[in-house]
Amino acid sequence: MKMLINVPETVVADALRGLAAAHPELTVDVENRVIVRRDAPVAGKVGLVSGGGSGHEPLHGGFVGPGMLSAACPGEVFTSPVPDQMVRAAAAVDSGAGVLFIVKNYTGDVLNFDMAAELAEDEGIQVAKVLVNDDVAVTDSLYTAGRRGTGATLFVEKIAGAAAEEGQPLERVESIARQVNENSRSFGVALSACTTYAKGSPTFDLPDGELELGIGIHGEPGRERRSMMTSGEIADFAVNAILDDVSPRNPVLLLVNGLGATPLLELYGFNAEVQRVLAARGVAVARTLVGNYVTSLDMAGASVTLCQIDEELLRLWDAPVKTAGLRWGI
Amino acid sequence: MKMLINVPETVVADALRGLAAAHPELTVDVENRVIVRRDAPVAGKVGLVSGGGSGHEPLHGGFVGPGMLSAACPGEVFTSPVPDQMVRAAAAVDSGAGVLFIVKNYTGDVLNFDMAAELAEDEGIQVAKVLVNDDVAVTDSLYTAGRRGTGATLFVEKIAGAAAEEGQPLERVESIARQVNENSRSFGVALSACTTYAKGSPTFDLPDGELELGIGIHGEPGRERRSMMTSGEIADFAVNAILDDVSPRNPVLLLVNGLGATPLLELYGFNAEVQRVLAARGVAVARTLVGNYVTSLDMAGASVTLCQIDEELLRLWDAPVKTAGLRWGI
Amino acid sequence: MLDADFFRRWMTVTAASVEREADRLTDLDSAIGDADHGSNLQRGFRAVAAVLEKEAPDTPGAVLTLAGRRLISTVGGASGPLYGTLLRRTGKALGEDAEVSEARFAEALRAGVDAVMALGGAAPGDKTMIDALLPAVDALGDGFAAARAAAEEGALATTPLQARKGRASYLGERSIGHQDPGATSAALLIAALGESAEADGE
Amino acid sequence: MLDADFFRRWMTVTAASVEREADRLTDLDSAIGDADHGSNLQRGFRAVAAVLEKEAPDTPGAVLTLAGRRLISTVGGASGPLYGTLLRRTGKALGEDAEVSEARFAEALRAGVDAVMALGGAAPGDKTMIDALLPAVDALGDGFAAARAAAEEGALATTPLQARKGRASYLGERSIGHQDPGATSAALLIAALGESAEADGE
Ligand SMILES: Nc1ncnc2c1ncn2[C@@H]1O[C@H](COP(=O)(O)OP(=O)(O)O)[C@@H](O)[C@H]1O
Ligand SMILES: Nc1ncnc2c1ncn2[C@@H]1O[C@H](COP(=O)(O)OP(=O)(O)O)[C@@H](O)[C@H]1O
Ligand SMILES: [Mg+2]
Ligand SMILES: [Mg+2]
Ligand SMILES: [Mg+2]
Ligand SMILES: [Mg+2]
Repeated sequence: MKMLINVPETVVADALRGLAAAHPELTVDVENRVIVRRDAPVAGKVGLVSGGGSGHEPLHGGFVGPGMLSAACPGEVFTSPVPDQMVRAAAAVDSGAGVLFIVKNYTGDVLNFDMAAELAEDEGIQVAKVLVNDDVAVTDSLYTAGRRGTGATLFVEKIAGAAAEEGQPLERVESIARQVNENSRSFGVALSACTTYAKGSPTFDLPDGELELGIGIHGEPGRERRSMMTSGEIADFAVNAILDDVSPRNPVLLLVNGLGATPLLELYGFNAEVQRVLAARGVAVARTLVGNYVTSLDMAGASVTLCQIDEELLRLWDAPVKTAGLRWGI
Repeated sequence: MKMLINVPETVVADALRGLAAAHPELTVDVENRVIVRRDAPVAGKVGLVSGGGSGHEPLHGGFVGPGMLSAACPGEVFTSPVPDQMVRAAAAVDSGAGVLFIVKNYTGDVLNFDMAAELAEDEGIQVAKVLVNDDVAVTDSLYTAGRRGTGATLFVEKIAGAAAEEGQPLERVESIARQVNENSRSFGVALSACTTYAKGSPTFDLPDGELELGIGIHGEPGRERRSMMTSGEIADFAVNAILDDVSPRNPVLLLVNGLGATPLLELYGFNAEVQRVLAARGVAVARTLVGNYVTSLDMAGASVTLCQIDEELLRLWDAPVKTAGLRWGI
Repeated sequence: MLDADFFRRWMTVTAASVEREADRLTDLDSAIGDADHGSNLQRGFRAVAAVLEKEAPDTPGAVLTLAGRRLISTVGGASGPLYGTLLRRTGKALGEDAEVSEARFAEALRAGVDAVMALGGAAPGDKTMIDALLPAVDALGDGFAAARAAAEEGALATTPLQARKGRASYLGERSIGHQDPGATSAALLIAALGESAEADGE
Repeated sequence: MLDADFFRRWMTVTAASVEREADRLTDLDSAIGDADHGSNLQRGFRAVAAVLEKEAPDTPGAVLTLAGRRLISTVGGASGPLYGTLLRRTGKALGEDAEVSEARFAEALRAGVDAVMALGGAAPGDKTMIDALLPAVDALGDGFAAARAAAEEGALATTPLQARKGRASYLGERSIGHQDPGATSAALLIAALGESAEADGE
C-alpha cells in the first residue's frame, strides 16, 4: 500500500495543518494537537472533549463544532493521545459548567484520560467521564480489557453534544452519554488489513478469499477468520451477533459504517442487506446513517452499530449539528 | 481486492435499495435506476439532471436534494447510463421550467445524454445541456475525446443547483453552469488502481513505488507514470499542472478530493500541501472542501480542483444544500 | 436472399460469441479503457436475444431496429449508442421488405456505419470499432467470409494505432500496442454473419 | 552506589536500544496489537533523552520522575502511562538522595512495578510488561545481570500465554504463540541497567 504522505513522522501534524486550512470555524493547535471549536468556551455550556489515536477520521476532529464535540485530541496514528492534550482541551472549552470526557474503551485511552481528569481537576475543572464500549465482538470479562469502543462513539458524541448545546448540566449530559452507550452495540468485519505508517505494511495478513469477523478499528486482527462471504451473509452475521447480545424493543438508530477503503457503492448495498436482516428480526429503524465515520485508515470492510432510542434521544439525534464530518439542521 | 458485495450483477441495484432505505427524502426507482428528490417537480423550478457510471459515489446520487440535483441516473459501474433513464428523470423533475442535463465529457455520457435530450424534447420537455470538462491531464485537441469531466462536476451541480433553487430560468442556470465549468480545472493522481466488479482485478498494474499522474476516474491509466512522490511533491505537480493551464485572478473554490481508498488523514495532509503551493503561486482560496466526493471505487489517490469565482458564484456556493453527500445551511 | 430469421440468427449468434469472448473484451478494455466492454455487450446482447424471442419481428428491418433500440436502452457507455445506432440505422435502411438481397444488406450496413461515424465522429485509423466495420462493409460485396476476414484484419490492425476517440484517447501514445476492444467486438459481430448463413444452409 | 549519572545513562542506553529494536517491537505489536509499540517508545525515549540532556536533574529520584513525566507527555497509548508511572513512581520512591544503593533501587523499582499493576490492573501471567518486570525486580537482589536474565526469560515466557490485558486480549486464544511487545521492551529496559553500570566502570 502506497501512502499520500510526506514522512510517517509528520502525518498527524500535516493533517492538522490541512484541517486548519479547510475549516476556519475550528481553532487548531497543531503543535499541541488540540482541535477546538472557535467559539469555545460557550458560556454556561458543558464542554465535550474526546480524542484517541489518529487514523479513524472523521472521528474525532471531524465531529468538533456546534451540537457535537467542543474539542478533540488526536494522538499519533492508532495511539491514544497524551494527558497534556486533554488537559489543554478541557481548559480551552470549560466555561465553568464542567467538561465531559468521552473515552473509547482501550487501555491506552482509559489510562491517559484518567490521568488527564486528575490533572484537570487539580486545575479546578469539573470533569466527568463516559466510557464507550459497544463492540460485541469482544467478550466483556475479567479476561479481556473489556468491550472496545467503536461506532457508538459517534452516537454518544452527537447526542450528548446536542444535550450540552441545549445547556443541560454536566450530570445530565453525562447520564445521557452513558445511556446512549449502554443502548449501543457494534460489530465490524474487515476484508483487508490496514497499513500503518510506522509499520509500512499491512498490520496483519489476510489472504485472498478470507475475511476477519469482529475486527477492531486499530488494525488488530478480528475474533475469527472465515472464507469470504457475500454482503448478505456478512449482514446476517454482524446483525445477529449484535442481536444475540441485546434485543432492542424500541426503534434504533443504525450506523452502517465504512472502515475506509470500501466504496460507498458497496456500503449502500451492505445497508440494504442490514436493513433486510433487521426487518426479519423485527427491529424498527428510526434513522440510518451510511458512510465512512469511524474508520481504520485504508482498511476495507464495514461495521454495524445499533442504538436503541426513545423519543428524547431521537430528538437529540435530530437536533442541529455543524461539524466537518456530520452536519444537518444548520 | 475483496469486495463487500453479493454478486457483480446486482451491485448497482443493491446500492439503490440501500440508498432508498437510508434516505426517505429521496424517491429511488430501483428498477429503472432513477434517483429523484421526493418533492419533485418543484413548481417553477428548473430541473437539474445528471448521471454517469456508478462507482463515483457520492457523485451523483448523493448530490440529489434541495439546492443541488433534482435527479440522478446511475449507470452500471463506470458505464454511462442509458437514455431511457435520463428521459424518465427529466419527466419526473420537469415542472414546465425546463431541465438542465449536466454531462461529464466522456464519449458514452455525451452520446447517451444527447439521445436522451432528443427523446425528452420529443416529449415536450425543454432541455439544455452543459458539458463538464475540467481535467487538464488530457490534452483537449482533435486527437482526443477532449478533456474529461471530474471534480468540477461537484462545483457545477452545487452552484447551478443553488441558482435553480432560487427560481432562476433555464438559460440563466445553464449559463451559470457553463461558467462554473469554464472556470474550473482538475488534476488527479492515483497511488493504486481500482478494481471493477466486472473484471475482479485491478484495472491496471501499478507496481509498488510508482504512481500515475493525470489519472481518470474510471480506472483508466493516467498520463504518465513516475516513481513514488511525497504528498508535497504531488501537490506541487498537480497544482502546477492546473496553473499552467489557467491563472485565476479571483479567489478560488478548492476541492481536495479523495479517489476512494485514501484515508481522510492523508487527504487533510495533502490539503496542507496544496494550500502551500497555492499560496506560493499567489492564488487566494475562498472555500476549501476536503473529502471523498468524486471517487473511483477503491482507488487510492487524490485530485485537486480549482474553480475561479466571483461574488455571485460564491454566494451560490454558500447557499443552503441538503443532500446525502453535501449538506449545509439547512 | 436474407430473411428475418437470418437477422434474428445474426443477433443470437453474436450474443453467443459475445458471451464466449466477454472476458477477453473486458481485458482488452482494461488495458486502454475502463474494463467494461465485455460486460457491456453481454448485457446488451442478452437483452437483444430476449426481446427478439419475445417480440419476433417479421422483417429484417424490424429485427435490426428493435435490436438497435434494445442496445441503446440497455448498454450505456460509448458502445451502447454506437452499436445501437449501427443496427437501428441499418435496419431503417432495410425498409419493410420481408427479404433483402446481400447487396441490399451491404448498402444498408454502410448507411449504419456512416451513422456511427456521424454520431461518434471517428474516422478510420482512430482506433475504434470503425476500423473493423468499414473494411467489413467494403468487403461485403465479396461475401460474408471476406467481410469477416476484413473485419478481423481491421481489428488486429488497430494494435499499432494511437487512439483518437473514446476513452483510450486519454492515454495518448500509451494506447499504442493494444488492440481496440470495440474493433474486436465489431469483428465478432461481422463473423457472426457467416455463421448465421451457414446455420441457414443446414 | 548509583548516582544521577547512572540513571541518566540508564535512560540513554534504553533510548539507544529502543532505537535499535523499534522495528522488532512494532512487528511483535502488529501480530497481536496495533503495530505501534516500537514507534511509541522511540518517540518517548527520544524525548526523555532530550529532556535529561537539557535539564540535567541531579538526583536519581529527579532523573526518573522527570523521565516518567516525559514518557507520559509524549508516548500516549497504553505503554505511555504505564512506563511513565513505572519511572515516576520508582523515582519518587528514591526520594531526594544524591546516591542510592542497589538494594534501595530494587525496593524503589518494586514500588514502581506495583504502581504499574495498580494502574493497569494486570497480574503476572496476563501477558504484559509485568511478566518481564516482576521477575526482574525479584532477581534484582542478585545483580543487574540476574535481573536481565530474569526479564528476558519472563519476556520469552509470554509467548505461550493468552493475553488478558491490553489490546492483545481482544484476540483471545489467537494471542497465544506470540511474544508480548511490552514484555519485550521491558526486558530491554532492564538489560540497559547492566550496560549503564559497565559504562560507569570504564
Ligand atoms: N467516438 C467513437 N466512435 C466510434 N467508436 C468508439 C468511439 N468511442 C469509443 N468507441 C468504441 O467503443 C469502445 C469502448 O466501448 P465500451 O468500453 O463499451 O464503452 P466505454 O468506453 O464508455 O466504457 C472502444 O473500444 C471503441 O472501439
Ligand atoms: N493493563 C496493562 N497492564 C500492563 N501492561 C499493559 C497493559 N495493557 C497493555 N500493556 C502493555 O502494553 C503493551 C502495548 O503497548 P503499546 O503498543 O505501546 O500501546 P497500545 O496497546 O495502546 O498500542 C503490551 O504489549 C503490554 O505489554
Ligand atoms: Mg496503539
Ligand atoms: Mg465504460
Ligand atoms: Mg469501456
Ligand atoms: Mg500498540
